[in-house]
Amino acid sequence: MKRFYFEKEKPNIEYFHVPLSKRASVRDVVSIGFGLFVVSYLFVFFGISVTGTFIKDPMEVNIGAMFLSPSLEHLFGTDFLGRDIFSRIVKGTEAFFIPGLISISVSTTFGLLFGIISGFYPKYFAKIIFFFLNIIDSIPRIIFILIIIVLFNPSIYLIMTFVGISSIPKIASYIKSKVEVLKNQHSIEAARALGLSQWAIIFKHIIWLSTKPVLIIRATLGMGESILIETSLSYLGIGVQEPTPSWGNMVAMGKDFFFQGKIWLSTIPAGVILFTIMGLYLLGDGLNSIYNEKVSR
Amino acid sequence: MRYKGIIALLTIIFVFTLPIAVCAQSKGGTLIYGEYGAPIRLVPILANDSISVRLIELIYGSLVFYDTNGEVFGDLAERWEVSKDLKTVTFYLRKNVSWHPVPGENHRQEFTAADVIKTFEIMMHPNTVTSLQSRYNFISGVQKLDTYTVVFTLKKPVLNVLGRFSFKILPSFLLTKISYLRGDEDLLLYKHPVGTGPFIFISQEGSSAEVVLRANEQYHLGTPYIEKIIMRPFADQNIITQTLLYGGIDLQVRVPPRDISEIQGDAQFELAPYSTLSYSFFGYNLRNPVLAIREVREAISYAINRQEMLNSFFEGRGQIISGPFAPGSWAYNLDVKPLPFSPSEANRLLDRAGFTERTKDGIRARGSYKLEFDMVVPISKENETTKRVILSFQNYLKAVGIKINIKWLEWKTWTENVFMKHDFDIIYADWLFDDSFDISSLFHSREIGPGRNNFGAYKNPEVDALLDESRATLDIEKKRTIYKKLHEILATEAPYTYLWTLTNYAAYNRTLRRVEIHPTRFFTYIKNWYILEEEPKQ
Amino acid sequence: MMRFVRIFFKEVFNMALLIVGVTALLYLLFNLMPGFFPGKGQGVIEYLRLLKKLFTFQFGTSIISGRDINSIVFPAFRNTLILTIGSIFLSILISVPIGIFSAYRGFKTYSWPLVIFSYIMSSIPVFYFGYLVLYVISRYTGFLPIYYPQGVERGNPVVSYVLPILVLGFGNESISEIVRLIANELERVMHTDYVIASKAMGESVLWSSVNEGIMIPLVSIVFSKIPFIIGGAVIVEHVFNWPGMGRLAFQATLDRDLPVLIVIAFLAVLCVRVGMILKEILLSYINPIEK
Amino acid sequence: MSRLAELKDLKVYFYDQRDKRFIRAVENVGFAIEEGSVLGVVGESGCGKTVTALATMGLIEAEPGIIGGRFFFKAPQEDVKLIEDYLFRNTWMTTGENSTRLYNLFCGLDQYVNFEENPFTIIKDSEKWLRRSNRIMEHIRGKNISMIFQNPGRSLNPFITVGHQLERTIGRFNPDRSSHEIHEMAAQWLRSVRLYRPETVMSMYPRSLSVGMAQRVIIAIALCSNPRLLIADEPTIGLDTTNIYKIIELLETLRAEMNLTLVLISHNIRIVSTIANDIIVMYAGIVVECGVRKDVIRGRFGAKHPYGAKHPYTEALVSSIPSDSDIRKGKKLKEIPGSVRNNKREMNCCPFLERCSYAVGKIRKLCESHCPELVEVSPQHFVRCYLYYS
Repeated sequence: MKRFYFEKEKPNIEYFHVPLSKRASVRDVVSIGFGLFVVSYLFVFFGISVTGTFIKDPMEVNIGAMFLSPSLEHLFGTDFLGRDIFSRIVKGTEAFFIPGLISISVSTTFGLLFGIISGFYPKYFAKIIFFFLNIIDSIPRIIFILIIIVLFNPSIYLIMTFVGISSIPKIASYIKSKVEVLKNQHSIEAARALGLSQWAIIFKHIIWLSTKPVLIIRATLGMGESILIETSLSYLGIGVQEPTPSWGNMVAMGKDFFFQGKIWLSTIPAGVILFTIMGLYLLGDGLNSIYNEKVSR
Repeated sequence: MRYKGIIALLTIIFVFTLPIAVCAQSKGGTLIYGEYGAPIRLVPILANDSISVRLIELIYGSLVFYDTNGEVFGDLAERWEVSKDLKTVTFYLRKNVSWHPVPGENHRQEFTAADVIKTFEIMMHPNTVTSLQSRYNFISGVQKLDTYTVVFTLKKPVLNVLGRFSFKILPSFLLTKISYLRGDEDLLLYKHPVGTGPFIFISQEGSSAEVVLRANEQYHLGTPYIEKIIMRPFADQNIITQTLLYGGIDLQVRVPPRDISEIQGDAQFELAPYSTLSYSFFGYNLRNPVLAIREVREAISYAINRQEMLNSFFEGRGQIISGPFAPGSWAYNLDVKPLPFSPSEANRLLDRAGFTERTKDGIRARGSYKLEFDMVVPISKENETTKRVILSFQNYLKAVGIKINIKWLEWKTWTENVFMKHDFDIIYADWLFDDSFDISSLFHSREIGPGRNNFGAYKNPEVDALLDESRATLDIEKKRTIYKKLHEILATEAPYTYLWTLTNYAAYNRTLRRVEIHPTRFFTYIKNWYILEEEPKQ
Repeated sequence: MMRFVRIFFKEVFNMALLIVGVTALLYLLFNLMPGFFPGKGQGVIEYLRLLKKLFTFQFGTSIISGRDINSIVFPAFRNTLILTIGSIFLSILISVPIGIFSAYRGFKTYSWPLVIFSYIMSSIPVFYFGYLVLYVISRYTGFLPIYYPQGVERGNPVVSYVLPILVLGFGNESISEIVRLIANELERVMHTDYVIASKAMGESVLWSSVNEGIMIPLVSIVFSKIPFIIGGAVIVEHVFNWPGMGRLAFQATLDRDLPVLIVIAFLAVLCVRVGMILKEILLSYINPIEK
Repeated sequence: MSRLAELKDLKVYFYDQRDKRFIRAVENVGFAIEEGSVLGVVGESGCGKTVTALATMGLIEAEPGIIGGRFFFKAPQEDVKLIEDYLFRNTWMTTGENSTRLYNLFCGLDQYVNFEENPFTIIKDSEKWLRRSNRIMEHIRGKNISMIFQNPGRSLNPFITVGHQLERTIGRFNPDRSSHEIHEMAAQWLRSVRLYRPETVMSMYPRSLSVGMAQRVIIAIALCSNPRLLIADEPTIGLDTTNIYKIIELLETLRAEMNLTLVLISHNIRIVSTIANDIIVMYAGIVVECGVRKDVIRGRFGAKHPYGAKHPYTEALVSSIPSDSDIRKGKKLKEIPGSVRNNKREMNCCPFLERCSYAVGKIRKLCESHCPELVEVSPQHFVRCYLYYS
């Protein structure tokens, strides 16, 4: 005897509003908020340093007041020549802000350009483009920059353009692989079937489809990378030179007094760098997760 | 375990009472010493960087050598005679001296006069790439009397000529088919230096060239106590000091000024000051019309506070100088006082020179000439003190109304700009002297031109005359008065702003005993250093 | 089998072409360099002679120090290789578990701090991290883990080998990149049909999604990081006094020692190309779809 | 025959991120399966039949997923010991003659959802319950219940060969066998699903398999752990007609051989009716009709209702697929006007209202007022429509 059981009483369920422990969105909100906070204080610092208000003169040396610990008068204390570290940090943003943007734009635009061309026409262009890119790629980056510095004795702007150039191969190969995958996707074939011209397809679909994540990640990563590269160059003595302050050469300046216990000299700029790059990473992460939505469960 | 807390006073007493060697000198032990940077080339004629010179001192021998207070000792030469007319010098060489073993052969070659002659010929050959030729151009030639005597004939008589014969001797049997050295020949000597010195070269393996030497048991002046020496190159000066403090190395050749107080505070290490005959200065390019005015240069010297810089950057370990000579040497004129720090005097001088108008950002000007100079400085990884000096210099002069733009150039570009193209206004550098204090190459008018040392194009006939006279005279007193006169003139003329002479400090582990450091060649007395194994650890 | 041989020769030809390109670029740049140095201003003939020497593998002697190059460069190459491979391996060991954990847990309570840790590690300047580690270790253990050459009996060589690898492994930015890439990729793969199907068959999700989710992104990113790691090694080599190729190249450029620099570039190209070939082989092995 | 599994009153809701409200996927679905019998689940696509299958297997990961219902399953003794600590006390129910126990695999759900308040709230994060049920299901999935998915081509791991995947599954369930034996068993299984060149098939990659062969391989993989219950979700989709019947016939023979109970889910009622004992018709997440195959298809002429009780939707379904007799008579195909209603809007009217041809006049007011109940029109035959309210 088979019997089917059914629930007799049934709540009259009209309409549901149910609190839900939001998972993914909390993480995105936090990271984008933190990232935007970081970007905002970068702009504030950049504004202050360009207009030159609010802060003491970062270049002003007074030998009497060397190695002061942080006090009200010198927010972050003074460095090995008695200059105020806080104002130097504010002025230091100028050293990597625009160069950072330059390096990002150079690496992204050319990376995109080469990536798409070699992705779409692998036979003709890919070999030639990637031949030159491999040349740039195989010389260690710091040696490549050192040679440039020796040749032209350049300003930080030119150095950062070459940093951008040296990271083109990475983006180009990434875009190339993406384009190859996207190329034979149904949507692109359908577009081609509709008679859209090749360039229209490239610009509208490919760039938009493959670019959103790359642009976002590239922008935030690139900015962080340019700060770190500048720090390494300053450690080797070939980065931004002394009178003009930059975060990199302040950390490098602190290294000589590191083992004598005065670690805060290089810890404060390194901390600021850490804070900024963390913000940029999280910003990139959050935006990235919003743009290409999560896989619907 | 290293205890930091021991009072500095105790160590100071310890340093000055040179410990009498209580326990017997024990043979053996390894000395590891650290250098900042790597030796370029272990061949005496071609190498002139200080790291290579120190290693060459260990490997090669020379005819004679002079010690700290100018007295001459015989190394490869047993006896020597200087002819009455000071024209010829004969050396009687030691008999039983043998070269180091050449890799592959086990018997050791004999040291003969042929080696001395071959070395001299190569050194003086026109297309040998070396900077030593200018120091030995007073010798006209050399002959071999027999296998163990050598005669040098001089062009003109020279005061205390013996001190000059301290150049190193190369093995002739390895240079048979070579008549001059350019540096790119494929020579066994480059790969495995062979000399007659107290230590034999074993290996220079590795990219950063750790050099390993072992004691030469058949060394003619007595076998050294230390059994093995290892030179470890470093790429970061802070790391050298830390490695010394933690026992990684036993000797640090030159301690950066900022670490001296830390080493002094530690009982396990000793600081040995050795003042190399060198001094630091700001050099001016007199081709620039503004800098050609004497008052401007003098004003600059008044405007900077040298004592404050010395105290705060080098912890006062040095001496302010007033002329182009090292204070320790006999040529230094003590009654010429260094210019005091008085910005008001500097301003007065500048006003007298006519630079009264002020541009809007505070720079003094007179008509079209502005007191704005380019300072050219070489980039290097370890230039913390240079940065501090330059930036405070820039700051001092800004107070007086002189603007300094600092241009940073990579090392080779800097040398080319300064010595070849003369495209600079002010430079910050220092000169290193050997015993002869011959400053003619710095200030003599014939030394102006690309590649010469008188980069500032300083021309003063009176100084030229005095310099030529000083080279010609023979007796020491006459030379001393001439140098004193030179000192006065150059102090007032001020082609340079003379800063100071720094006392270099070497730091070594307490287990190293009877350490005596030669001011310029460092390891001359290496053979009587010894390592005390049973030093009880505090 | 024939296919592999053909691929091999194509790769060797590519590498040769690349080496000519790199050496030509370096040679050109060197001649433009200011400052007087022995190898300056020579014409094309000298360059061809240099190439012949390069391809016949006798590297001749360095202009500056006269010592033959392979006694300088090969020990340095060995040291840099140890450092590079060690640090790549370490950064994989750290970032892959974090990536898997965060994808699997879906950025919930546990995985969030780990991801933050990986971001922090990638945003600290390398040499500052090295100095900090040295300062802390030497202050609290009374022992400085600096590279000790073989001949020296001082100090404990093992630790002084491990620490630079640790610093470079943590320091370079590849950690945050790998974590991010694996997290996204794994997230996508875990919801594909075949993974849910295999989950229904009782197979663990991780086991079935390991091929596409973890191996492909890992292999593709790691082998493209080799040039950056060789570059990053320059800093760690300076801080830990590690006689590596990066430091040698830096010094050679300053001393204008062209032959040494060209041999180093030659080895760097070798590493990069071998890395790429390995990548191709591994990818074709993991991902049969391309075949 | 004893009862194998029973699903009672399953509620599955999904949370829509965009407009921040819940979508009802499945509401109060229940069925019972006898050992060895075949249950057919029929319904248009998007009516929740796949969700029900996934729910029983615990494969739903979306928020909040399963929020109601109990799923009793006769797990073998050795598995029960494994999942003992996760099961709550009074979670089993005894049925039938030899009072075998069926364990509720959705146990502990009431701790997470309380139905009293209206609208009911989820007390704790359902993630924890999901993880616990996952641990329970891990022992059940594959070993006792296994599932075949719709698209055979994409259900096989494209990165490893078919043979490797099969051997991996076999190896997991009988770890003590040597690899050679496993290989042998795999070949034997492939032969049992009528793939007569097992060696070549095993070396091929899923991409190079045809749809029919892929489906057979999936069946082999699903059955190689000889489960007690096989859920086949649209096994015949994408196949051409000859293949469809071959697959159905294969499933039938395998069921007979291995005394397997089968849940066949499909949108084509004709296919289901060929082998199913009982049939359930679902529409918009609700069971509109269930009963024995004969009743549902032809509707027995019961006492009360002259022309046989059948839900309008089932009637439409049956008439829209021509049986061979209709073809002979040349009857015109009838199609159902409109499309499945969107679940998002109110749910208190009969879901089939717009498309129902009988909802005219007086009855329409009833239909619009609220959703009808399941009424037992004849023994073992329930219909959810006001036509048959007495």
